[in-house]
Formats: sequence, C-alpha cells, structure tokens
Amino acid sequence: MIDKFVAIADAFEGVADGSTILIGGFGASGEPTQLIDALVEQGAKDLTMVANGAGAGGDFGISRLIEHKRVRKVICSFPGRKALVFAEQHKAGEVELEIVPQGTIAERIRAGGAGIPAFYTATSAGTLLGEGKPTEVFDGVTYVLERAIKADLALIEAWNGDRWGNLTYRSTGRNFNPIMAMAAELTVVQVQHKVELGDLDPETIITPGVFVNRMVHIPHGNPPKF
Amino acid sequence: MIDKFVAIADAFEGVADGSTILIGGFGASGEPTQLIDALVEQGAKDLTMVANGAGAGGDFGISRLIEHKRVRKVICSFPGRKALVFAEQHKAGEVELEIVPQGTIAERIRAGGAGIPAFYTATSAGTLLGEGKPTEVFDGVTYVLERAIKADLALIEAWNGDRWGNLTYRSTGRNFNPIMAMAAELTVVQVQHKVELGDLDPETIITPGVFVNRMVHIPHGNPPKF
Amino acid sequence: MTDKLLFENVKPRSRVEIAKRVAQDVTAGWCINLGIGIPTMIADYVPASAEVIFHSENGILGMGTAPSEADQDPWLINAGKQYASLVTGAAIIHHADSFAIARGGHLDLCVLGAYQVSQNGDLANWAIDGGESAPAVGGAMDLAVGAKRVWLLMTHLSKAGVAKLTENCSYPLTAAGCVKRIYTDYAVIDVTENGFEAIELVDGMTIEQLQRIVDAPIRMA
Amino acid sequence: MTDKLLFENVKPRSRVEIAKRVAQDVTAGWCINLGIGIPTMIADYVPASAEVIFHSENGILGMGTAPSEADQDPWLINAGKQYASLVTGAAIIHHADSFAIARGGHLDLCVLGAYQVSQNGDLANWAIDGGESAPAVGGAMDLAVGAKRVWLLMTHLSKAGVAKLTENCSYPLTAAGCVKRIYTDYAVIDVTENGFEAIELVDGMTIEQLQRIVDAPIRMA
Repeated sequence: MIDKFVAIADAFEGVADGSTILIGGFGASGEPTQLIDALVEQGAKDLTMVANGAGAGGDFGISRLIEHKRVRKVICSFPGRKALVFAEQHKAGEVELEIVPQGTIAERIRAGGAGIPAFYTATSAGTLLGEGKPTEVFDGVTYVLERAIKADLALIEAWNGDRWGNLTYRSTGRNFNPIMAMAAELTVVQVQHKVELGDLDPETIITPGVFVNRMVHIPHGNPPKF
Repeated sequence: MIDKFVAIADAFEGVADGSTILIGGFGASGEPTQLIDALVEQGAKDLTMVANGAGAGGDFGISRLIEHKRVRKVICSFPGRKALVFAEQHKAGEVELEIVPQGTIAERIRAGGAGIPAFYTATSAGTLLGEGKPTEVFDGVTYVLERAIKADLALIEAWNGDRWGNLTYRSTGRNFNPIMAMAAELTVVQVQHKVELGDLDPETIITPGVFVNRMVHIPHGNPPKF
Repeated sequence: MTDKLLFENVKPRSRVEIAKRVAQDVTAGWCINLGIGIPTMIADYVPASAEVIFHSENGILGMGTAPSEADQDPWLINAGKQYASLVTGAAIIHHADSFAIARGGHLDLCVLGAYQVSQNGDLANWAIDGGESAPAVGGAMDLAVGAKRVWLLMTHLSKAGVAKLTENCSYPLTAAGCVKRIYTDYAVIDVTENGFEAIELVDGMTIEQLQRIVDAPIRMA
Repeated sequence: MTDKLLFENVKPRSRVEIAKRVAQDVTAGWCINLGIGIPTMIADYVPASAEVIFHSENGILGMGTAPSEADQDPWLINAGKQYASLVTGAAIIHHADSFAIARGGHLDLCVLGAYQVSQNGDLANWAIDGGESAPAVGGAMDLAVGAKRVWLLMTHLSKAGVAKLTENCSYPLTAAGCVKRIYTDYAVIDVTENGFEAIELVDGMTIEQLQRIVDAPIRMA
C-alpha cells in the first residue's frame, strides 16, 4: 500500500549538504514554514535555494533558514525588502545571489519537471540579466536561452493531500508549489488536511501523487500576518 | 458585459483560407465535432490542421473536414488506421503530412501559448523525425530544438463554460483542449453546458476565460461510439 | 512632485489623477496587469460594469478591490503581497500558467511605473545602476516583453529633478522597445516610430513647456 | 509464433505468459505506462494490492481495468482509444502535463513492443522503413526517452522468421540506447554495457539455442 505520510522528523532523511532545494510560496502564502523549520533541524547546509524571495522577515520560514546560515546561494526573483538577514549575509559575501525574472524562474522550474533542458524566452533579452546567455533570433525577435532548474529537494505547502500524494492548494497559496513539486528528486509536502484516497475529485487534483515522495500532516492554520 | 457566446453560424466569421488551425480531442473524446461541421459550412480551405490524428473515420469531425478537401497539410502524431479519407488524399499528394511525436506536439502547442518560441527535447534525437533539426548537447545528452506552434484558430470542446469563457472538461475529453485554447489568435469553444458566471469554482477552472474568444452552446451529448 | 508649481498656471496631475486618466482609456473586457504600487490604483477608477479582468502574476485572473480588514484572507494576496479579493468569474492558476499568460501575449495591457523611458520605448524600472547589492526584478521583465500594450504611469521628473523621458536610458533596462504610451503629471505621450508624441497636455500646458522636462525631442501628435 | 516448435521440447511463452512474467518484476507503487497493444495485458496480472499507478498518455494517472460494456464511458478512454476506468486515487491531466510526466522522468517503467532492438538498447517500434505513406509515431518516442526504465515485451522472431534482437537496427529508431530489459517468448534478457545478457531462459532452453534466434552475441548473465 502506498502511504507517503511520514513523521516530520523523517521528512528530510538523507538530504545532503550542498543540495539544491526549491521552496514554494509567494510571500507567506503557501510557504511550507513548518517544513523549513524541520529542515533547519535536520541540519543540511551549503544549500542552493530557489524560491521567489529571500525571506519575509521574522524568525520563521526562509528567513530562519538563512539566519541559521544553511544557504550558500539564493536563486530568486525578488529578495524582498523584509529579507534583512539575507541582505546582511549577501553584503558580507556569505551568500551568493542570482536574480531571475519571475516568469523565467517559473518556466525554468516547470522545464526541469517536464524534461525540457532549455528553452528560449524574450524576457531579459538586451538587459543585464540576459548578459552572457546565448541568444537566438526567431522571426526577427531576439530570445535568450534559459536552462531548466532541477533540484534535489522541493518543500511544498498544500491544502488537501491523500496517501498517494494527490494534492490541492488553497487560493494564491498555489503559486510555485505545483511546478516545484514536479522538479525535484525528493518532493516533501506539508498538508493542512489529510484526506482519504478517493476524497479528491480526479478532475480537480492539481498535483498528482506521482510528483510527491513524502508528506507530513501539519494542520498549521493560516500563514502569519505580514 | 463580456459575453463570448455566439450563434454557431457566427463562430468562424472572419476565418481566412490558409489558416493554421488546432483541433482538440483524442480519438472522438473531446473532439469539437459540431464546430468542425460549422467550419466546413463556413468554407475556409487550404488549412494547415494540427491535431493528434487525421480523423476517426465516418462522415464527422476531422474526417469530414478532410473529405471536404479543406485541409492542405496535417500536423499530427498518429494519423490513425481509420483515417481512410486522409490516407487516400495523402497518397494522391493532395495533403501534406508532418508527423510529430505526441509529447512534442503537445509541448510545441503549449510553448506557442506560453510565449516560448522554441525549446529542446530529447524526443526524436537520433531518429528520422529529428533529422534536419538543430541539436545541442546539455550535460552529455543530445537534444533537438523544436519550434512552438501558434495558430490562427483553435476548435475546442469543453464540458462547462461561462460567459467569460472559463472552462472545465470531462474526463479524458480534456486531452489537448486546454493547451490548444492557449495557442491560437481565435479560440472557439463548444460547451455542453452553459453555466452562470460564478458557478465554476475559481480553484477548479481548467481554462481561464482569457484564452477564449467565442463560445457556442452545443449540448451534443456523448461522442460517437468507435 | 513639489508643492511649488514648476510652470505658472499649470497644475500637474496628482498620482490619483493620473490613475484616473489611465482608467479612461481602458477598454471594457480587457485583461490587465497593474504593476505593484501606484498603477494598482487604476483599478479603483475602472467601473465594475466594464468587466475588466485584472491579472495578478502570483496566480489570479479576476482580482477585485482591496478587501476590508474583516474580509482579509491570508491565503489570498496579490503580486504586491497585499490582501486581495476575487470577482465573480475569477480563476486561480499556478505561477507557470500565470506567466504563460504574461509572456504569451494574453494580457491586453500592462501598466507599470518607470525610472526612465527612452524615445524608442526602452523601459528602465527595476534597478538604478545594476550595482545594488540585491536588486529585485520580480515579474517586471516578463510583463514588459509579453503584454500587448505596455503603458507607463509616472512623473516627468525624478525626486532629484532629472527628466525620466530620455533619448537613451542610462539605468539598466527592463525591456527594450516595449512602451507604447506614457501617462504623466503633465501629459499623455505616445511612443511612436518618430519618438515621443504628446497626445494630450494638462490645462494651460504648452508643448514648449513639456519639452523643457523631456530629455529628448517631443512634439504634439 | 507458429504452431510447430522451433526447438524440440522447448515450449515458448505465449503473449499472455510473457505479460504475466513481466508483471512479476513490477514493483509495488511504481508509476507505469503500458504501450498500446500486448503490453496493456500486463495490467491484468499486477495485483490491485500492489497499487501500481498506470499512466495513459492521453491524460490518466491511475487507470483501472477495462470496464464491462455496461460501464463504458465514451468520455473515458485510454491511449489505445479503448474504454478505460479510473481507480480510487486517480487524477485527470491535460496532454502537456501528461507528457511532462513521460519526458520528465516521472515514469518508473514503460513497457513497449518492438520491431527491432539492438545490443546497445536502440529501439525500433514505430515504422518499418520510414517510407510508409503515413507512418504513425504517437507517444512512443517521448515514452522511450523519458521513462526511468524501458522494457520490451516481444517475440524473438518476426512473422517472417527474422531475428528482432540485432547488432544494429535497420528500421527507423524510436530512441537510441533506451532499452534496459527484454521479455520474450524464450527468455528474459538484459541490455548491458556488454550487449545482450540473458537472465532467464524458458524451461529446456539453452543459451546456444537462444543464440540461434538472436542476431548479435548473447550470453548468460
């Protein structure tokens, strides 16, 4: 019987130092905050973290992971004004930063999950962020070649989940979570509600269980106010 | 007030000879059969048709469009053994054929809708279908460059639709329909059920109305038995 | 904008007034993304009856007005990370689909702010010099290259009094040649093949006065 | 397969028996795509308790057994365009997502038929000579390059009596170097860095006999 639910203490068993990790969420909405705490507990370091931002401040979530100096490099679109811990470490040269346009980071992650190693986009062509990347002209327009992002680990927040790993999300808590779930060797999910297999309508499942490896039932309630 | 519902007689107003058209469906499931009839009626010819197959036989759907000699070129993954009219016209040199692997045709259409002009895939590398296409090696694996498919017109079948064009599909009737809806200048949909705006749960809409231009309410029932 | 008038007898539009002016040019039924900050205000001046569909790049199609405090839902925020609401007919999508909409040309309009805009429509709105310790681009580049129309809502002069409409942008570009129209405190200006063309001046303003605060040739359309 | 025995005292496996043999090697919980035709039969021999998740490339994850005529739903078909069913826990997806699963390495196994397979794992199963008036590839190429494991279910000899396991494929390739294991009427064969290695022969069969129907060197593992 497939049962992907594990205890939170076992959620990150085997995660190695130096891993590339994806963290879902946009702002505090859909951020797998309790999983991040567990990853801090597990101790993996020298991480390359791919997320939309670099922390919403406070001592939770991405900010906490960075505060505990587990992150060597941040790949994100918008570090965020409240990402003070990150800003400090970045200024001190302790954390590298790669800024990627938000749509490009989303598409690179989706490509990683979909077996597309690289694709062209007009985004960033002729700008600082496109510098040094191969370009190609199609139908008179210049496009930049972007590489897929594949990760060792993804941390996902979802609303409902069954033991096969089928997931639904809540409102804008969806954001990067479904595409990140596709793009990692090990996808770990925290779900608000553990539901029975068959409770989710096959037509409304957003992430099929095939993308999910481990699940933790954490009825943690609402994201913190920001 | 946005109301995309039109009479079937007006569904293809302005469609020009020589258009590239996408037709949803896989087998008879999710094929916009009544729309195809209306397109035959409208009269556009010299069409380049992109679909999974080249007709399921009988005098309906894609087979009918081809029988009426409206199609100059077929781009598909699997013409199908029942596509006798197509086979005849292809043998006589009246219809061109471009065979594309099913996953590649799906991804090319999605790319067309997503503003990605081209992408790399391992599919068809080192095979007849990859011949003549640019290749690139990433991490030791050879990939083929595939171009996006963008169309003038898409014919879509859906289960529920509201006046903004928000859509849901039924079971495997979903297939190519949601990605084709994204990739055309003019997307025309036949829906089984016309529902009120707000009847569809925002979290379970598969195709948001932004991709849809015209809708026709055709409660045509089940696909024909095959 | 300073309290002192830059030109005698010419009252510049306030940000709210510019937002209202943009709203007048919005066509009913359009799908629109409003950039974070001032552009967001435009939504307040588009009548609900127009059924404009607002896109927020974090996954909303059909965003409504800001909710009252009682109605704030921490699961429902916009791209500026403010509390949001959904209108009847809204849809929720994930980030890759949301940017497929932006990049794929499905937005009828995107309204952004700007640090600089050049006479050929180059836009600079994400970084001052590229040397910031941590610049933040967000979705600006994808929106700028993808939307059918990019309009700007901006003041003519920076806080330091420097013209933002220029021959060439000195700040790092967001996207090249993307801007179609500019709504400012003094005028509405089209970016044409022949450079800047004003299509409307505020009351009392002359094209000669406008030229004094534009660092490139500008003429009436 | 002819009625006459090819080798005295060696009874080749029927297609059903090969399908059963493949089913024995399937690991519980795997996500599996079974190619159109004979491979589909494997599903009948995997116990439901194994909770193997069958993928059909037209958009099903969690396909069940063929429905009785009374339960046939024209909206629910598989990649072979036969009526299908869903198991508890199934999900419906669109074509791009379905092939993201195939191409993206999310299938633990894909079982296909073959016209030819070479000693380095090249697969030919979609066209005889590339000169057909209308060849049909379907999803075979995407599945072959994307699945974590590609196994074949096939007979050793073509209807014309020609060996299908060869040094080099003469038919157009589906994908290069993708095949890991071959289940045939006479043996189970791994494709290794050193070519074909039989890991199991049917009762009474010898490796020398097997070599006579394989057009490339083969040895016991």
